[in-house]
This record gives sequence, structure tokens and C-alpha cells, in this order.
Amino acid sequence: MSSETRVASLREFWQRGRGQANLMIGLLVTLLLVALAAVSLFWTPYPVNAIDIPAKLQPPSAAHWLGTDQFGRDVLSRIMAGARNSIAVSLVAVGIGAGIGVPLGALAAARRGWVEEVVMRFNDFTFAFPALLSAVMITALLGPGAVNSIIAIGIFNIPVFARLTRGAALSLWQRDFVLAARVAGRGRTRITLDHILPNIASLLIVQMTIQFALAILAEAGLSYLGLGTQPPDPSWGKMLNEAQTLMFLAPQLAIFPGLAIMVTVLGLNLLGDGLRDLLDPRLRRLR
Amino acid sequence: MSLLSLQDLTVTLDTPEGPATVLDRVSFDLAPGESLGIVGESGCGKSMTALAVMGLLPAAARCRGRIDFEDQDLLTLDERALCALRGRRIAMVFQEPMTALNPVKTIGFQVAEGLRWHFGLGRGEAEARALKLLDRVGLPQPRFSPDLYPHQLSGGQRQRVVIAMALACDPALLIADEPTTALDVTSQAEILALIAEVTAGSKMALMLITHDLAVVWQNTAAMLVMYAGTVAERGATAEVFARMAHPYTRGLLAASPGALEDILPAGRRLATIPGQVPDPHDRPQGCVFAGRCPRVADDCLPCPPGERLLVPGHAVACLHPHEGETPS
Amino acid sequence: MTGNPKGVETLLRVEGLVLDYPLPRQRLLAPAPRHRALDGVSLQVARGESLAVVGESGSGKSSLARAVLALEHPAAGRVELMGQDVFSLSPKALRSLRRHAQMVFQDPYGSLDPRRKVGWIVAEPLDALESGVDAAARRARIAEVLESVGLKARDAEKFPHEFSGGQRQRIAIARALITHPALIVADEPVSALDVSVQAQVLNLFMDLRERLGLGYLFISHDLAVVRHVADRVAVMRLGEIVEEGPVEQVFGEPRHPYTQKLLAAVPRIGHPRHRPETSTS
Amino acid sequence: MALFLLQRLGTLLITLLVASLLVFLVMEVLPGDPAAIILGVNARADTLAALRAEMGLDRPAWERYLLWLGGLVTGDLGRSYTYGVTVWELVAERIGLSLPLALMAIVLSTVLAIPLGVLAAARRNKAADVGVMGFTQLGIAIPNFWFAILLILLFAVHWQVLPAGGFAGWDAGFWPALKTLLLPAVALALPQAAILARVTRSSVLETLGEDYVRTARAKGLSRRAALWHHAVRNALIPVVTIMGLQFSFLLAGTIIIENVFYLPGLGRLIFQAIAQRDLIVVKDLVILLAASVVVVNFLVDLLYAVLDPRLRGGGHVL
Repeated sequence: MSSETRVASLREFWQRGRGQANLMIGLLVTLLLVALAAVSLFWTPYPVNAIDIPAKLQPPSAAHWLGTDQFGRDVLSRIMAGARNSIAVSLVAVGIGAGIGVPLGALAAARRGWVEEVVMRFNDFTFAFPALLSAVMITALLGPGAVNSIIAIGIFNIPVFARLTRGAALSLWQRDFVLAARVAGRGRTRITLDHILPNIASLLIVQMTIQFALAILAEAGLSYLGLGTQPPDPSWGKMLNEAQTLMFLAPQLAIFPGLAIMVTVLGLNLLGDGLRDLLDPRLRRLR
Repeated sequence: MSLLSLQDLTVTLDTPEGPATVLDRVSFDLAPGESLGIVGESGCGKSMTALAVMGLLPAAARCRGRIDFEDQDLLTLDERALCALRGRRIAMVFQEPMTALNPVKTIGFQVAEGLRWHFGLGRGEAEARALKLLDRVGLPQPRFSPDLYPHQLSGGQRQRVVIAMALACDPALLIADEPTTALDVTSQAEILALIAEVTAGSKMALMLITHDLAVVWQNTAAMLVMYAGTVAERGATAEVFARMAHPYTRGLLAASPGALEDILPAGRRLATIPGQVPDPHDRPQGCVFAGRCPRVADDCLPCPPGERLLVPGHAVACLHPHEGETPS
Repeated sequence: MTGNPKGVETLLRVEGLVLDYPLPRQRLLAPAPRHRALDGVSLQVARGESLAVVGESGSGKSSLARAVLALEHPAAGRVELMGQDVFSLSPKALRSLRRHAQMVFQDPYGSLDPRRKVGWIVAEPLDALESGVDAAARRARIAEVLESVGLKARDAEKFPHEFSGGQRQRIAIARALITHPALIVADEPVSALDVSVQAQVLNLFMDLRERLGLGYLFISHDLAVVRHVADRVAVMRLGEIVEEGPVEQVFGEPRHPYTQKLLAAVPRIGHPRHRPETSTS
Repeated sequence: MALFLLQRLGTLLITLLVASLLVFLVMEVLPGDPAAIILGVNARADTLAALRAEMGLDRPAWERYLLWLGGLVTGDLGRSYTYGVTVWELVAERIGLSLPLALMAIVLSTVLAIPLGVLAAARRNKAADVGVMGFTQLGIAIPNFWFAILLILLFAVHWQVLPAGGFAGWDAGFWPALKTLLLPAVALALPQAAILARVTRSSVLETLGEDYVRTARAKGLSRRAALWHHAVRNALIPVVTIMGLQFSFLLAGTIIIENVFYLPGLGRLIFQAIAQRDLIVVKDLVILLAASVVVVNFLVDLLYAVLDPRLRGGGHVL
């Protein structure tokens, strides 16, 4: 981990961040998405599940900015509600991944020996199962639904954070300032909390934004297969699945949900890249 | 006629914090077969000088002045012409032997590569000459087979491979940038002896860069003391050591614990140079050493001191140089 | 000087210390080969005495520094710190013993946690090893040690990246002083510094020794530095001490061939030169 | 060197064993009884018991696990409830589609990504670099199934050049079959190519900064020669590792892409088998996919040792 990180206070954080194109765009898109989801909690142009058969399959118009689907429901409202679902699933899933993965990784680096071996075998094992395969299996067996897809995606995130934390922590344990803490009589746990975690925090933040983006893709994939959020609640993946069957009638139906996913993931990745440059100038060289 | 002649070489680096002056009007000559030691602390620009001569400065560097080598100004040559010179007429040895060699290529391949690139030799002939070169730098066959990989050699042995690579095309000038700093003291002695013997043997000019005054004393006929991108003092090594004129040179000698012959009586402190090297982004107006100089006077501040010739073969860039013998 | 058991004349006694590092296994059935870093090392440091350990890379001197402070567990041998056998103590007893021996490291850029303020860094041994120190006393102790190494009390509010290499090494020394130890183990403390800054830090080491009566275990590969800062010197090679004695005697009339080879290899001003005299323009 | 591979082989076998155990346990925990599923809810108790005995469901769990494990090794993967044929036949028939599809995707992404990555690194911050980085940002952000739908919209609906889905089967001739696999392969390859290009670029940038590249330049090699002779060769080592990891993402991708294009491949089979609770098929397929991922990573380790002599051992010269 770089020992030359210059970010000392929040003021400096903002002052240095302004010049970063990636960071600004990423932040903007992510905030827009969150706002969209928040607003949809209590207001959407049309009731999300209001069916209006005569008005079905209308192209974008003044009344329905993004047109209507096969049941006449307003596409824009459903996309706004879909955003809420995507964020919720991805946030909790990444939370599970980091919440369990980071302590595991830190433990593996601190304790070494057989503990490390167990954690790393668990990691190799979960990498052996393709992400979506295990997600498909879990949601199919526990039944489809938002909660199960959270669990499925969450489980897949654990080894990512465990492996990252262990790698970064291992190199920190060799550093002199950790040896100095040991000479000062500090125990493994105290050193992990005082020295190891603060020095890998920026690495973890960056990884979270990237895993968040991957989680949104995974959730969309699951709901496309019908294993994620169940109707009538809207989810971007499901909307795309339905749109595919009407591809010849209303091709535009397949455009907007996909666009929403892409923009969200793009925004999060840019935010991740921007944060990486800001928090760890040493990594800028690899840009 | 001099083989290499730098005239007022000035290099500025564009950094996020603005332009930084790394070299400021550096001038010196080097005749064929001669040896020149460049000594100074980190950040004084000695490595930058070497990279400027090799034409390997970072992209953000902007050069002014002249670097004449065999009657050509290197700063005006295009990339193709420089490639023809590098390795062929000017070769370089670097500081870190552990990372200077390609880990996935054999040492035989890497030594022969220069020959095949410049002379278009076939694989067989190039490998044969590589064996002779390895032998010449003290890595005899069959113990040091050309099929070995760098990770199978020690630091000192790897540095010998790097030297063999540098000698491949029998260049006119060898630049050694702190070749022994990363080595143990015993390997350092062997590598310095090897460099001296090889360059003397084949009439090759040597530019040896180091931070250790004793290494300069032992290995080079002429020397150059650099401080914060400028030449403080230069001349024949024996002459400069006898009558050190620049306050920085004397301060450096007094601060080096090993330099003095006898053991300091118990408890006597090393002489120190107060303060720090000025930041290249905001260089002082006048003499760069003024801020730390015990002999500073008003006339030192307005503009940088020009170089004065004390005696043939010994020049100093200081308005109030020391006059007498160097205290031992 | 508070906190030091009175009358303990030998700060550190090491007897027959053997330390092995496991190497990656070469053959499946054969046990993993081991690198013998220390092969029966014995030495002593009296109160207020400066013992230097000099040797090339791979001689085991850094392993010795770590073993002495119980950062590594030896295969055999004893380490007695302030009269107590370090490896037979309970963790709690070992912790209270640590107050008397602290360490300074080589890399000024690696020995300070970049995410912590200087005040916190310097006070870490105090927070860990002494209880019942209220905020005011803590601030005073921080100011005391910062000033004793030539820095200012208000530097406690800054971050390590705001200091030069030499200043960072002073902060590391201040950290080692805060629990008023009797012994400082310094592992190549000046090797990463430029000559002029090195001189300042070496002088600081000598001032502190005179003022606070500190004992040093001073590890270095630089013979000139060792000759300057130590009373006695032990020459190490491949995990063994091949020669030990007062600095004048070991440097004046070295007996062991390896010591002679080491001393001969050091370039010295005034000695014969490789290059013949030639004039230059 | 041999030891390095033996250790890797060891972890491979352990991982597979643990995987098989976990899959078996997960299937055990599953609510619902397979026999009831096949015979329908109102089947009589005795026929249910007979079927269960015939399927060996009445034997203790560990015995069934060992039997299943034995079957895996000998290739007797048991008979599928819903399809009525042995799992082996099912797999053999479907692998003819999934394997070529996966290989096409890998070849496509590698051939596209590595040169782009090297180009972007060589021309850092110039037009080519910005272009590649833009393409990779999009490539990672676009969900592969949406990209598939867009491809269908464009090539099948709008230009009617390629089929919208379905698989012509190899017996319908090499080219027609390949044509049906083209769009799915592109859809699968895009995200992989984007990730691989970024990894290649940062890996090459890393090696370009190494001392031995500067040494090569000091020997007189041109920028391009130093890049290809020294930097790229070293940069490939981490890239190969990423390709190994990507294989598992690829398999996951096939599940979705085969659904988008209605391709009767392994991915679609496993999805349908899960939906229909066809335990035998699910168990075998999951292990088969997991085994292929682990084997691929083992091969990557082999390639790793070939690329990097440091792993090949060879003692120090004393």
C-alpha cells in the first residue's frame, strides 16, 4: 500500500477531487441513480403497476416519456422503481461480501498458519463455482426472489474481499511501522485495527464501487432469468426479458432498461476509477 | 579533442506541481580513455546528467544547451540516430542489479542481444562472443552457463552480467550510475576493480556516478561535485582532494565518517551541514548553497556564482572559496 | 530516569542463539530445507554501552535484532533482557519488560504509519505499555521526546509525509525514547540517509547516549559508521560472530581473515588509487 | 517444478472433492421429494416407495454419495428423471454446442483484447489509448444479455443477416451452424475482452516501467523493440492468470446467453434442470462445470510455469 497517500483531511479530499473528470462524472451519475430510486419511493409519474391495456406498447410520448409496456404500464416509472431494487440488492450483497470477506482476509493475514490455509481454500473453492452458476443454484433451490439473489451475489463477493484484504494486509505486516507496533507490545488484533485496516481502507472503497457495479450486472442477469425480484415488482432484468419476446412489435422496449443498467454500471466504475486516483496517487501511473 | 562535452546543459521537468529545474547550466568535458567521477547527494542531478547523455530522460523533461559526443550534438539527434549510438558508442550500467536484467530471458540471450541488434550477428556467433564477454567480466564457463536465468545469480554476479552487456559492442564511453551502491562492501570492491581494469584495458572513457567521496578518490582521475543540479566544483581528483575550495565539498568530506584516516577521539561529533537541499520547484535566486553555507555573504544572493579557475585543472562555482589545504 | 530496575548492569545477554527460517520445500517427501540465520550467537550489552554488529547482507544481523526483542522465536539459546529470560516470560510480563527496550528501523519512509499523526505515532509505545497516563501527561511526554530529538512540540499535529527522511528518522527515535528505555536496538538506522543528514542523526544518537545513559545494539553494514558510533564491535558472517572487541582493536589489528577482508574492501581517501594520474582540461 | 505442479494437483483434487460434497449436501437439503415430482402429487404411496427404491433414494446419504462419486469417476452419471436418457448422453449432445461457443468466445476476446491492451499501453494517453479505454469502460458496463438482445435487434430483426436464435446443428453443415453461434459468441466475448484489455494495458504499463526495459533501451533497442522483446513477454504472466479466472465468468455467461438465443447447450440444460428439480442432472452438471473451471486454472498454472522460469526452480549458482 502506498505510504505516500496525501489525503489528510476532508477539505483536501474535496479540493483535490474537483479536477478529476472520472470522479465527477461517476459521482454525478451515482447520485442521480440514488435520487431516482429515492424519489420513486413516494412518487412516480404513473403508479408503477397500473395496468392500462388500451395504452399498451406506446412509443415514447409527452404523456409517457419512455412509452408503455405490453400491459400499458409506464416504462419510466418502472425503471425508477427498478433502480430502487437494483441498488438495494447490490448494496446489501456487497455489504455481506465486505462484511464477511474483509475480517476473514485480515484474520488470514494476521494469524497465518492453518487459519490462512482454511480461508484461502474456501476462496479457491468459491472461485471454482462460476459466480452466476452458484447464484442460479442458490436462488433456484431457495426459490427465486430479491432476498435469495442478495444471498447468492453476497456469497460470491466474500472471496473477492477476503483475497484482496489478505493480499494488502500481508504486505503491510512486513512494514516497519507494524514491527514497531509489535515492539511496543501491541497484539495482533489491536495492530489490525490501528494500522492494517486504515491503510487498506482506500483500496477497499475502490473495490466496493467496482463490486457494486458487478452486483448490479449479476442482479440484472438473475432477474432476466426470472430468479431475481418477482413480478409485479419491476426489475430491469425482467423488463428486458419481457421486452425480448416483443422485439418485433416494440423494439424500443428493450432499449431503456438496458441503458439504465449500463449507465449505472458505467457511473459506478468511473466513480471507482476516480476514487482510486484520488486516494492512491501511486496507482495513477497504471491508469 | 574531447570525446564528450556538455555546455550549459539545463533540464526542467514538468510536474503536477509546476516546472522543476533539475539541471542548471551543467558543463564539463571528458577526453577519450579518461575517467570522470560525479559525486553528490540524492537529488543533486547526477543521474539526470547520465540519462541526458543517453537520451533516456523522462518524457516530461525539456533540455537546453549542448551535449557534444564525437562532434555530434546529441540533443539534436532523432530517436533512430540515438538508438544507433546507445549500446554501440555509449553504454550504461545501472544501480539495481536485482531488477536490471529481464527475469524471463537467459543471461546469454541478454548479453548477445546488443551484438545482434547493432551488428546483425547470427545467433551462433553472437552467443559465442557472449561467452567471451562473460568470461572477461569474471563469469567463466561452464559454471556460469549462458542458459542461466538472472534469479539464479547473486547481486554481484548479476552486475557483472550487466557490465558484460555494456562492453558487448566495445563502446567509447561507459556510464556507471552508482554501480555498487546496492552491493555489499566486498562485492563493491570487486566490481569497481573490474570496471577500472576493463575501461583502462580498452581505452574506454568512464563516467562513474556515486555518492561516496572515497569511491571517487579511488577510481577516477578527474571529478565533479554536484549540488542541487549545479556543478559546485571540478578538477583533477588529487588536486580537488588536496585543496577543497567549495564549502559544500568540504562539508561533505567532514560529514563522511569513513573519510578521515584516524578514528575520531571518543565522543567528537561529525561536522554537519545544517538545513536541507532546496526544492527544485522554487530554486533560490543566487547561489543554491547559500542557505546552508557557513561562508555566505551578501554578494552570494543576487545571482548564481560563475565558475572560477583557481589553478589549471581545478575550477569552483563560489565567490568566497576556501583557500588553503583540506584539513585532514 | 524512572522505570528502570536499579543495579541491572547488563542490559542484554544473548547466549548460543540459533534461529532458522523455513525455505519452500524442494522435494515432496524430504522435510522443507531451513536457512540457518543465527548459528549460536552470544553477546552482551552493558548499561550505557554501545555495541555495534557489522556484517554483509545475509549475515543474520537483522534477524539478531528481531530475535533479541522477541519478534522471532529462536530454535535454541537464551536472551536475557534486564536480567529476565525473554522467551520464558508470560505475554503480560514480556509486555511490561518491553518498556526498557525499543527499536529504530532502517527505512524512514516505512517506519511511520502514513495514516497517523506524528503525536499518535510517537505515543504508541506509551499508550501500549504504561497505564494511568492522563491526557495532559501524555501530551507533555510527547512534547518532551520530540524536543529531545530536535523537533517542535507542535509537529505532533502533522503527518509523516510532511517531513524529510532525516526528520522522519528523528520521529522514529522519539518514539523509541518515550517509555524511557535503557536499551535501543537500532537496525541500520542511517543507511537510507544521505551523508549530510546521516551525520546529523549519528550525532543525535551520540547526544542521547550521553544525556540519557542509553545502551545501544547498533546494526549496520557500514564500517565507517560503526567505527564512529560504537565502543565495541562484533563482526558477523553467515550467522556467526567471527570477531568481537573494542573498536580501536578490531579496526586497528583485525585478527579474523574475514574482518581483514572487510576492512580492506572499504575505499579510503589517501590510499592507493586504481587509476593512474592524468591531466584533464 | 514438479513439486509446484504436485501441490497444485493436490489442491485441485481437494477442491473438487469438497465441491462434490457441498453439491450433494445442498441437493439433500432441497425441499420436495424427487420421486413425487416425477409421479405427480397424487401418486399412490407404494408406487412412490417402489420408485424411490429403484432410484436408490432409500439408502443412507453417505452410501448414495459414494455411489454417486464412483459413478462420476467411471462416467456412469445416472439417468435423468425428466429426459429419460442417461446424463452422459445429454451432456455429450449438448457439449457439441457449448464447448465450441466457449472456445469461440475465448479466441475472440483474446485476439481482440491483448493487441488492443498493448497498443493502448504503448500509446499511453494518446488517441488510441483513450479510445481503447472508452471501449473497455463500455464493454464492462454493458450487460452481456442486453448486448445480445441489441445484436439480435440489429442483425436479425433489422438487417435479417443472422438468425435470431436457435441452433442449426452441426449436421446442417459447418458454416450454417457456425453462423448461428456467431452472435452468441460475440455477446459472450465482449465483457471478457473489455476486462482482458484493461488488465493487459495496466500490466504492460507496469512492465514498461521496469528497470530491464530501460536497460534494453540503453542497449540501443528502439522503443518498439524494447516493448515487444522485453515488456510484453513479462506482462503476459499476470494476463494469463486473469484468463484462467475469466473462464469461470464465461461459463456463467453461457447460462444466460444460451437462454437469450434459445441455444440447447449445457448452460440452458442446467437452468432447465434446476427449474424442473431434476437432481441427477443438476448434480452432475454442476460438478462437471466446476471441474472444468478447476482444470482450466490448473492448465493456467502449467502455462505460468512455462512463461516464468523463476517457477521452474533451478538452484542458485554458489
